[in-house]
Amino acid sequence: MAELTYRDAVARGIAQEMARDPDVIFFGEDVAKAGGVFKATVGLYEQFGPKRVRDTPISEQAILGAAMGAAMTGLKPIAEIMFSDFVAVCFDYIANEFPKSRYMSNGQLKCPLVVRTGNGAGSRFGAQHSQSVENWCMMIPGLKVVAPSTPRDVIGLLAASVRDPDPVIFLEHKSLYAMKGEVPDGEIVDTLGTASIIRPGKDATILALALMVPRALAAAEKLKAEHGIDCEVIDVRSLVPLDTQTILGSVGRTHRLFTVEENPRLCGWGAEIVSIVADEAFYDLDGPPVRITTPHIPLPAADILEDMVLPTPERIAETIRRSLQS
Amino acid sequence: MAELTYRDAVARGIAQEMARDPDVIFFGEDVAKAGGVFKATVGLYEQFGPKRVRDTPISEQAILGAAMGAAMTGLKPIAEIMFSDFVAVCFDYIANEFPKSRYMSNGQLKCPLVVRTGNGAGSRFGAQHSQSVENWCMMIPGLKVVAPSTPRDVIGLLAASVRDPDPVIFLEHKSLYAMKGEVPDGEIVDTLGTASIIRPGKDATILALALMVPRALAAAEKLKAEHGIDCEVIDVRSLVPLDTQTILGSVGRTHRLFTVEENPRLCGWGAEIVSIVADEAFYDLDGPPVRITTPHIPLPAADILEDMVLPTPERIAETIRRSLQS
Amino acid sequence: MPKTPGLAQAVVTPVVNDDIGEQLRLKLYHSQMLIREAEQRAFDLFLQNLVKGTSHLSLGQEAIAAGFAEAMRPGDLSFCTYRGHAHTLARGVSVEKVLGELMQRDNGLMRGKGGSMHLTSTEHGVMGSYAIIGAHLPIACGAALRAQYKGHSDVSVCFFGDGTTNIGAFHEALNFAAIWKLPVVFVCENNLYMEYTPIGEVTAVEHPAADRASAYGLDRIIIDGNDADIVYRTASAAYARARAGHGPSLIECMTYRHSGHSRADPAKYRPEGELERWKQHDPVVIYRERLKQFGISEAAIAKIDEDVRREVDEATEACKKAPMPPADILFTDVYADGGWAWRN
Amino acid sequence: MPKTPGLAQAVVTPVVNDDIGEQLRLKLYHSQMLIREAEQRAFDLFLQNLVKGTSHLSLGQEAIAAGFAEAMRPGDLSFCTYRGHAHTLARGVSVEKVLGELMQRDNGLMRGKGGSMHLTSTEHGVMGSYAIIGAHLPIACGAALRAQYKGHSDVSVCFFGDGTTNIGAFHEALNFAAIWKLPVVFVCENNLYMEYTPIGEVTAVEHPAADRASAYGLDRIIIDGNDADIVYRTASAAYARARAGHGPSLIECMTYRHSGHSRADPAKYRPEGELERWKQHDPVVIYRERLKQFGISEAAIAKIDEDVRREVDEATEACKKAPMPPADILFTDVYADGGWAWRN
Ligand SMILES: Cc1ncc(C[n+]2csc(CCOP(=O)(O)OP(=O)(O)O)c2C)c(N)n1
Ligand SMILES: Cc1ncc(C[n+]2csc(CCOP(=O)(O)OP(=O)(O)O)c2C)c(N)n1
Ligand SMILES: [Mg+2]
Ligand SMILES: [Mg+2]
Repeated sequence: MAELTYRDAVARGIAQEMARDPDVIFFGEDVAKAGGVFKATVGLYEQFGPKRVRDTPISEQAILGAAMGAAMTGLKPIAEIMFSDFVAVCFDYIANEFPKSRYMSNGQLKCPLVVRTGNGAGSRFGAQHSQSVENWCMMIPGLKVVAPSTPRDVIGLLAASVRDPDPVIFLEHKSLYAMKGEVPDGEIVDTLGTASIIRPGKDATILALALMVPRALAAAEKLKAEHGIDCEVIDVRSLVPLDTQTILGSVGRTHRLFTVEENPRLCGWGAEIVSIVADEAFYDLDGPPVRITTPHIPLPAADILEDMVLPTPERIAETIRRSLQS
Repeated sequence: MAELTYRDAVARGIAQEMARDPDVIFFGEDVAKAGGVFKATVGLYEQFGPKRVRDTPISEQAILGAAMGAAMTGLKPIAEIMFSDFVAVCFDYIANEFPKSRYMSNGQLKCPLVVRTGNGAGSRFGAQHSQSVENWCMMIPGLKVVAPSTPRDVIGLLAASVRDPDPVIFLEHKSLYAMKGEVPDGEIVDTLGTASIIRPGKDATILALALMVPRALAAAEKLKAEHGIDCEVIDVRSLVPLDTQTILGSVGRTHRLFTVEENPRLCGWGAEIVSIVADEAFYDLDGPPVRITTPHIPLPAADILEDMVLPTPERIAETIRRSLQS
Repeated sequence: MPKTPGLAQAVVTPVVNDDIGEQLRLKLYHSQMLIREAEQRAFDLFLQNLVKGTSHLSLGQEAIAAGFAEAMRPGDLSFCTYRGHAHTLARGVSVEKVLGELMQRDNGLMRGKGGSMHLTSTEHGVMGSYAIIGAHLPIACGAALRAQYKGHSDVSVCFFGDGTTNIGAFHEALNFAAIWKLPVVFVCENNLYMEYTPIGEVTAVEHPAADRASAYGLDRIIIDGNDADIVYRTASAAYARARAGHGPSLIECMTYRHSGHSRADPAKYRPEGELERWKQHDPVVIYRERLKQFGISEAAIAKIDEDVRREVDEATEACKKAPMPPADILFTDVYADGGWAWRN
Repeated sequence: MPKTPGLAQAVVTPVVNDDIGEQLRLKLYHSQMLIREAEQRAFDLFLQNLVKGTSHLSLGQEAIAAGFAEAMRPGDLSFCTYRGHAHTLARGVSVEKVLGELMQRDNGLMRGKGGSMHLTSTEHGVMGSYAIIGAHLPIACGAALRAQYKGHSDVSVCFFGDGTTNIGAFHEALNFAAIWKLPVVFVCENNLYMEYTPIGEVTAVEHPAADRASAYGLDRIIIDGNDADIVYRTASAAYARARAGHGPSLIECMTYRHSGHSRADPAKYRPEGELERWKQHDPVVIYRERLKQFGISEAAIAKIDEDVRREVDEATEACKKAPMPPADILFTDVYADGGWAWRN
């Protein structure tokens, strides 16, 4: 057991897989010699050398395209897209190439790769460097989409993603890089498609992802302490595959659903899960399923403004309290 | 009153606006001399000349970027992205530039442009030329998203889009280009953000968009004729702005909601509307809101396979019947 | 970037003494004839409404497919576009499987799941046909990166058109391949048009590929894409350069498509007489002459023509008889587990 | 593409006789000093934690901003990157508004909604600063298309770095501007690094912009970006070419940033002595010498320095006193109606 930051967990996770499998290579912008702009890949270049850890030009399409070609022909590439907002400049690979090649070729082509990217707000970087793009990926058939909230999950889910035979979009939250957590020694390998109940409760189910997980947890404690409301908090962890069993099971017990999303409001994973629950567990619900999200606006840069738009423990708790007590 | 195809309505709509406003220019790949690959812009080059109607290189980023720069500085560009699937190669403009420049500049920059694109399946073109990408756009704050289902709406909504001061993504359905409809003579200008109730009914509300509208209507007639089930059918027409009043009002009367989406299942406009209704009209619902969609897979090319995955009147009707009678 | 001396030159002047040899030349002819007949048949089958969806023929561009494919070794990889029937056939995929896919039958190369724009046969080294312009250039770089990393000797060959040189992915891929000296060969089939628009109207330079080679430290290479011998020699030199670790090549092949851009296109935009002029420079005709010039008998040629026609006829019949794809394949091969489950 | 004779030459040899003139030269110096002092202040304010988010300084690159801006007419348009403070100041935006935005105060240029990477002041012709590499090159083309279409005489000037030349949008924009002869000037500030990686390690040619000019039929132009006179002359010639309808120019300005890539970067990756060598070629020092060389008094220079420092000090104080942005601006200006309503 050691205490590790989420940032260092990324490097450890990559190193674990590169040490295990010589077909794993890693490349991206400023990731090798400099160890990445978020310093999440420090030491990998030194440990694995210039053939396996490479700095690329500012060519996101070439980065993802090359990862795909390498994956198709036998390697297990990990490609970094520095900020997830930049997924927009190479979205063709995300939307049209990675997820469709196997199907279109009737199973002849494979695409076992991982795209790691820095996702989310909180750094006061403004509208083009702060987005949560998990839904850009979740809506595309053929991808897998993962977003860890703890250092331990970073390692376990990254390992699972690298070993997965399908294309995985791995979303690291920029505002969690400095977060510390206990991590067991030795190899860690988790399972994609498994949500975890991180706080059992009986009055309502709260679903959250990445940075919203600690906030949902804080909201749950607040609700318990101040109003005796006992919420079950679930870290969704993996949007695709989606662990609907754990979610439906929880709603079956609590009879109320709340989702906490950092992404802008429209067409998010919250909407998808609410729709699944409203359809399949309609009669389990004792009241409306409610989405708590960042409003549907571009993100402002100013700290004071940015802090006002992301869901906070206070807003989460207050929304749930009002909904349960109305 | 004249009968016009959806295809010819596109050219008439563009011509109406170009004749009216000299600041409207139109460009895209093979749109000018050749009149477009779908022949939807035939005659515009001859009518308005090479300065206003231009053929571009295969440079989607340059097409959308140039449209934005022209819009920022006083023109009203209409840009064509041939197939909506190609939005993925220029998604940065859709996701990061058009919708954010006004906000980031605190209102200094404007972006009055229209991106026209051929959307949807039915042509047996396979997974990279058949997608319905309305949700790629709907999920981005700052855009407007429109998808007409009739020749008349093509003209009226296109005119409204060109005159709108914000960036509008205008989705033309490839499988509707040949569809004929009555169109009044003279100028036609519609209003964005207005859904229309195209078949009143009391037993259930069916929401549909573009190609799914005639199918939803056929399903409603089938349900009436065969089961005496009287469905209200609403053509959503505009995803952003979204006419939630008309939708909530209808559900308030029928107490049941069904959405019919051509797009793959996850995180679609159906999920968004179902979530809005489940939250705001929960106690109006007499049963689960149900989404009828194309399954969450890439689209197959073969006619026989493609026909099996898109929602059909039969599947829509059967799903609704089973849900209402269970 | 270091240049391979001789590559540019090698192709400037067609060699007179026969460095190619009769056997290979017969293969080059057979390949071109097979493509010619199969594509012609695909066209006829549209007219009978038996080919569904869209389809992009290489009639008139056969020499490029034949020359580059014949110069390959087994294990070399082809990356094609929607205009990929020719390259797929040239790697040895059967006419039946290709026509079957165009006709969207169960005997098609991908059982109708991909369609004419996405022909793929990994066992023949055809690593996919891509329908988003430019997308496969970076993908070919990745396959070449794997070869370099693993010390494999295969070359990745990426085919695309003149219009493709104006999209961003082209630029990113060429630079990427050059800086890492990847064993990839970029083949631009300059047929003078991007769909319906003359390439010159939308491109800042006369030779959309070759005039950009220097931007990536590469040689400027332009060849007659309708002469299979020249194509073969150029391909061989470029593959050798790639295998030797000298990095990528960018080759612009001048050619012309005899048919429209796709089945929908009557090609009315062509200037008077242009098609006729190019038909005077038909690769198949040129090559038939070449065979004679090198003393190959009319009979031997006729035999090949006959074999090819029989193969195409038999394939056509087999496709017409083939069943439609079954519903159960709709939900297979989205994910590696064989299925499509996105939830539990 | 036709070339403007002389443009390439114009810049090869610095002119000796004074074609620039004292008044203009004083302006060029003032502009550089103002940028130097304001950027230095921005850096000091990070250390005091008063500048939020990220920030990208142009210390060492002042001559490019000053030279290109001074050569502009009112109405000419600047398109900048996240490294845009210098270009924004050079167009006449006040130090207070720039520092206010960096400090995310209500007195900032965009009241804190945009942040340091998106400085925009349309009244000064600063049509935005863009933080997605390459995105603004096509946008600048569009502004130039409008000028051409409307018969306006303004030029669109697009600034970007060496690393930006390897992204697809660069390629698409250059070709687009060239084929339509758009009045746009592309300015590559080659400071030798893309973030932390030496540009040479990731680029196939030595001069990432200039060595690609021919791919778009443009002149190969490389200048000393640290000599404001050379920059000014080059800019003037390029603008004249654009206004005359001869189309775009691509200008590579050699320079060096004295600070790290962004506030987060200590720039450890620099080889021993590189920074020192470049500091020997500091644009501000060079220009101060130039003023003396042309007989401008120490006193006049000192006066400018003093004015600049006062302006920066006063701006700093004003920003420290300025309130934070109010909550109500959060939901304004998403749409043209001033609000954010996506539903009724
Ligand atoms: C990104 C993208 N933009 C546009 C298209 C539509 N399109 C298909 S083929 C084609 C022309 C391609 O021209 P060229 O590269 O010369 O190849 P050719 O068809 O002549 O072989 C276009 C514009 C596409 N498939 N992908
Ligand atoms: C599409 C995209 N990829 C990557 C980045 C991250 N990034 C910001 S600045 C930068 C380096 C740019 O280098 P250069 O063009 O030389 O400009 P400089 O910073 O040196 O002025 C990178 C990679 C980005 N902002 N956008
Ligand atoms: Mg072509
Ligand atoms: Mg740089």
